Amino acid sequence: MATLSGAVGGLVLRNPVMLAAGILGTTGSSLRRAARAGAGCVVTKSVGASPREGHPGPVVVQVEGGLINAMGLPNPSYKNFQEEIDLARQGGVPVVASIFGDGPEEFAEVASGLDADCFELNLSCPHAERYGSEIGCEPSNVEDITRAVKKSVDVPVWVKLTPNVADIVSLGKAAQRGGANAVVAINTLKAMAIDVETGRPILGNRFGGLSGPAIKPVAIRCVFDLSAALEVPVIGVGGISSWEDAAEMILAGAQGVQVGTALAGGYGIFGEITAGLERYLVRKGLTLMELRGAARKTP
Amino acid sequence: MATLSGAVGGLVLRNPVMLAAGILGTTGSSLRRAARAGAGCVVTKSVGASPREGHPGPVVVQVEGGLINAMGLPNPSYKNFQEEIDLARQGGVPVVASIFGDGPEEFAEVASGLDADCFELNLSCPHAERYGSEIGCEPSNVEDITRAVKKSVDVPVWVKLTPNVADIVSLGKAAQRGGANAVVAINTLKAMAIDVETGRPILGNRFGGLSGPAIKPVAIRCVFDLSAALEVPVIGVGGISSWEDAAEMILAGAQGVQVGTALAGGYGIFGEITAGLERYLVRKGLTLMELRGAARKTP
Amino acid sequence: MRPVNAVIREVAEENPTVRTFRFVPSFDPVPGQYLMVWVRGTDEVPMSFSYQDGITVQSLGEATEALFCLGPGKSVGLRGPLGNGFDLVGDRILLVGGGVGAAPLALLGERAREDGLEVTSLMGFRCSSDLIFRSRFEKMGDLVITTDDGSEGVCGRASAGLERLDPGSYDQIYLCGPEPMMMDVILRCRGFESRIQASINRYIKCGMGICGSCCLDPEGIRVCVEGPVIRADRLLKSEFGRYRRGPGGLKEYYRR
Amino acid sequence: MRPVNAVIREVAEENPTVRTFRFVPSFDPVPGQYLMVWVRGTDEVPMSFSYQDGITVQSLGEATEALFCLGPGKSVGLRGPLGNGFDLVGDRILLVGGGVGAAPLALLGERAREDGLEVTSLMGFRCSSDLIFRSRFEKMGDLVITTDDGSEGVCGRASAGLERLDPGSYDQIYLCGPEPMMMDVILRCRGFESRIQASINRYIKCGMGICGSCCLDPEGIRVCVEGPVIRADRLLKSEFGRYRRGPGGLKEYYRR
Ligand SMILES: Cc1cc2nc3c(=O)[nH]c(=O)nc-3n(C[C@H](O)[C@H](O)[C@H](O)COP(=O)(O)OP(=O)(O)OC[C@H]3O[C@@H](n4cnc5c(N)ncnc54)[C@H](O)[C@@H]3O)c2cc1C
Ligand SMILES: Cc1cc2nc3c(=O)[nH]c(=O)nc-3n(C[C@H](O)[C@H](O)[C@H](O)COP(=O)(O)OP(=O)(O)OC[C@H]3O[C@@H](n4cnc5c(N)ncnc54)[C@H](O)[C@@H]3O)c2cc1C
Ligand SMILES: Cc1cc2nc3c(=O)[nH]c(=O)nc-3n(C[C@H](O)[C@H](O)[C@H](O)COP(=O)(O)O)c2cc1C
Ligand SMILES: Cc1cc2nc3c(=O)[nH]c(=O)nc-3n(C[C@H](O)[C@H](O)[C@H](O)COP(=O)(O)O)c2cc1C
Ligand code: FES
Ligand code: FES
Repeated sequence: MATLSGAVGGLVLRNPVMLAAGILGTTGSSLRRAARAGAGCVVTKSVGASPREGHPGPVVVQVEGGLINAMGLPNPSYKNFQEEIDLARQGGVPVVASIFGDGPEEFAEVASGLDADCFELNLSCPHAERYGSEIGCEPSNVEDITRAVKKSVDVPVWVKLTPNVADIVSLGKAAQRGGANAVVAINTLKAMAIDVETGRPILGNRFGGLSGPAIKPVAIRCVFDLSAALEVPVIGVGGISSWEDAAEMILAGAQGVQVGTALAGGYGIFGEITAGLERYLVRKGLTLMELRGAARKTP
Repeated sequence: MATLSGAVGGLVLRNPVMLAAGILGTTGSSLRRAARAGAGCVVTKSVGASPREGHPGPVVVQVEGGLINAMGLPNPSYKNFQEEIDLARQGGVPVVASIFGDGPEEFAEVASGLDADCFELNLSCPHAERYGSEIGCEPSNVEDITRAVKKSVDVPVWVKLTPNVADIVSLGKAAQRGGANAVVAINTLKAMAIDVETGRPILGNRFGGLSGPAIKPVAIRCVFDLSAALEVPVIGVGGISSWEDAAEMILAGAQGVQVGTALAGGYGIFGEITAGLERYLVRKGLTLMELRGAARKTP
Repeated sequence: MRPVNAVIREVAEENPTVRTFRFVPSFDPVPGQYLMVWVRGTDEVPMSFSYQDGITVQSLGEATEALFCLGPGKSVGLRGPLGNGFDLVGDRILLVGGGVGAAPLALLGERAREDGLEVTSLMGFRCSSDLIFRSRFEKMGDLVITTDDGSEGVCGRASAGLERLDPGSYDQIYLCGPEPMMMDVILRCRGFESRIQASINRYIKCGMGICGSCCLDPEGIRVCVEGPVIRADRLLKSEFGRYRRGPGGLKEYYRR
Repeated sequence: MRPVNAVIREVAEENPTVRTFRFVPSFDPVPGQYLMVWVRGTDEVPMSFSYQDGITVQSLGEATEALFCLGPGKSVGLRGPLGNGFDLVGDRILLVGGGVGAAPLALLGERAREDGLEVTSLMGFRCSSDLIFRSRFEKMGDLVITTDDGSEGVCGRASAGLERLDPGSYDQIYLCGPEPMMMDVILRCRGFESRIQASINRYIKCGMGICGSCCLDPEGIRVCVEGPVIRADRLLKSEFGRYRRGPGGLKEYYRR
């Protein structure tokens, strides 16, 4: 029996398949359910310094190969979120708090206000003013914010990067300099859909972020490049909806993977992916470690 | 009967639906065939200063919602290409020569060496060293190259932009400063696919560019942003495979659209899109001009 | 699937704050399923089918008010049918509705009659002028009406009307209405919760089971895809009746 | 579709430079269809089916040499079946092949026999040691062999063997081999070009009709999807026999 357990970005996980940020992550109970369904760890919805209701609807629109969302970071603020994390922890796997803010101070405030097993810094949401990729596309911001959060907590800190840049590797290096324990790539691609009957942008926020199978090839590329250039581990996310996708991401260099949009098919996805990965490793006679980044080693 | 004819980026076209660069554009005969099948104009394969055979295969790989290609700019060089343009012109629509080079001089050399109805500067191919997006992600390069080509030819010059940047609008503005008659957006997204059985990147060049329906929401977003910010027209390309897609792109602000990957379904696509657009305009009682950019005007 | 453009064919005023909108195209919903109704320029909100091609809406806030400004010929964007509808069980069923909650039950009752079931309805409203779908329910079988002010039928809440019936004698009971009313009915039917199906209301944003906005504590039931119809025995083990969450995830407790 | 991983089950040496590779899984090709064979680390090249599960390859350059280094148990990536295969027409058919061009014809002839057609084969090789698939063709019916050096059968090109037959008497003629040889045969059969189907060779890169590398002047026929089998009357109106294009699109003229 191949084992999927191991260290990922400073955590020890029973398997490297995680629930991605913002997916069924608003309540402790849905996070715990993901844990019980087999996730190696769970990442919460991104929480900030004050409550937000999010953008008006439609907040999602299905497109070929995926969907565009503009939730707008709805969250009850960190001040009302600890009980959700505590409940989520009953799932028996580490709970990663995804957090956002408008700069180093706010990020540090949110992180200090929460007790979680790890923090994931959302420097990449493409549809919330003053937050996410608006600040996260600048390496210096990424470095400063990472450093500020590292100083204020003593658990691992992951940095989630935006692919909406010419050079994601420079963002990864900035996170590394700031002391990140891992980088997470990718968040959604800036995107938009227009209703042909009325000429109206469909999302309430007009713009949103593209996720799902459509973006997997972009994510694979980012993970490949990042893992070649960084010393810290890379966690791959973007369009993973099968064990083959997870294997592809790990071959590209990911130490762990996150699943988002594919949860639309139900919580069973965690079991499917981990079972598939196990069978695959057994069939190939490989360890997870040997698989990781193998695509870089082929002649 | 709604008319689709009008000016697009300095050309007068019978309809705004064009064959995209690099798609069935190596020979005059396939270009002429696209023209005869109903394209409003045709863009050639990108040609450079010296012959290139392109990357080793696989040069394409199908992925969900599209495909990744790494052709590697195979072309016979401009010195052997005039006869193809001449043959293509028999199709009765303008022939746009897509060209590439490593800087202003080479671009100007190639442009001066060809007699075409318009030039499209490939500053955006994501998988050829020293060419395309490697230079095209810098606004100053875009401006200088545009200016150099404008000086050396007296037909319209379009600049094709890469979406693999944080801010495509700054590239569009650079093209505009350089004197571009239109910008074309988008070229493919940097992407990659790995073979799960062997751990090997599938493309001969490892990396490639993602095209097809998967990138349409990204293209729509780019065209929306560009057309809001620029005075020169924007030509939209990326994932268009139906009249609805073309209408969506025009609603986003495109003056014309180009069709690439959808040609895999055959040359009939031009007739389908133009017929669909005509029916749509009649049904809505709108002119093409009224449709253009309408998405920006909704409250 | 993108929102489908649906043209409003007809608007009927059911009572001063409730209107029915009939669309082209029509759908093929299981009663209890819902649509995400995109009132363009405003918001997208969930609405149960009250007809194959229609919804019945209470004007409450921004989106519903904007919808009320749309007349025949105007259009909305629709995603659906979404979610799990009611499951028709047995031969004799009871429908218990409150206010605009009558909407999905009217469609369910008509479907049940087509299938040959015996249908009894208990519908509660605030006052006689709030009544909706009276003739639809009357056509199905027995109808008991309650009003808070006694202006029609039994005086009191729908639960008061329950005393006139023998709820235990029905093969299945179907509920839709304000949460405290539904909770009240369920509590009065202890012992056969597993024969009660309720269409419940949670903040539905994505309608596809990923955003997490609609989840019920403590199991994490995704109301938008596993619901909105949920059996009362599961509801009794949940937050239902105690609190729900607002758009940002904050708990909002019901007053007892 | 991504390339499918195919394991080499068996390699047979047909002659010193030609080998047949049989794969798991098997496919369901129309004879004349081809595969894009990804020899990992080298290139992806088109190869016609010579069996349902096999290809027969002449070692020519980088990709084919790399393929020859792979034995049973090794794997390649396969895309296919691609393109338009041969169309079986009539009752009596003639197969005319040259060298490794015999490969798709062997599969075609066997299929024709299964369908009850009468099959005659004319196969040209450089010398007797180059012969491939002799017994496959013999089993189908009459076989005329030609060799350039006369070491076996008729001395001369395949077209020379044509004089031994009455090409006009066949319902359909199927061609595959070097382009000058195919052109020669077609020219000798003027008058019934429309009864000749030829599998032709162009630079195939994408195999899906978009890159433009395989297009035939002057119509712009996309050989990769509209071919590789094309009727001789269309070929006669094309560049076929005069030039083809190299990987960068440069014309390469045939010597006359
Ligand atoms: C499955 C389901 C079916 C429904 N069917 C009907 C129906 O048939 N007829 C009907 O009149 N109403 C129905 N509702 C309730 C309806 O969705 C809300 O009344 C409507 O969203 C109010 O929007 P607003 O902008 O007008 O009001 P707002 O001012 O935005 O909000 C008023 C109240 O409506 C509720 N609400 C707002 N947005 C949502 C949302 N996205 N999801 C859930 N609740 C929300 C909240 O409780 C809020 O406090 C249904 C709700 C659900 C979950
Ligand atoms: C539809 C089709 C079916 C074919 N079937 C067979 C077959 O059954 N058996 C067989 O041995 N050969 C077949 N070929 C030819 C085969 O594809 C080439 O021999 C092979 O690609 C040579 O590759 P290489 O790297 O070994 O040689 P290289 O050194 O790369 O090239 C040698 C020559 O092969 C040709 N060639 C190279 N690459 C390609 C390509 N991508 N497409 C077309 N021609 C190419 C060119 O003429 C080139 O000059 C077929 C070709 C086509 C188009
Ligand atoms: C509905 C939705 C909400 C999301 N919310 C967040 C969020 O709050 N924080 C964050 O960092 N990423 C968020 N994301 C991005 C995902 O975590 C993930 O990076 C992205 O969707 C790509 O993965 P996928 O293709 O598996 O969905 C969200 C994505 C979706 C679809
Ligand atoms: C096989 C292939 C070859 C291409 N070659 C070129 C090229 O030579 N020059 C160029 O500017 N763009 C090239 N492109 C990009 C297309 O012109 C277009 O920008 C892109 O594919 C997005 O459009 P689509 O989704 O309709 O294909 C190529 C795309 C493909 C798929
Ligand atoms: S509304 Fe998004 S998960 Fe239910
Ligand atoms: S090989 Fe690309 S079009 Fe035929």
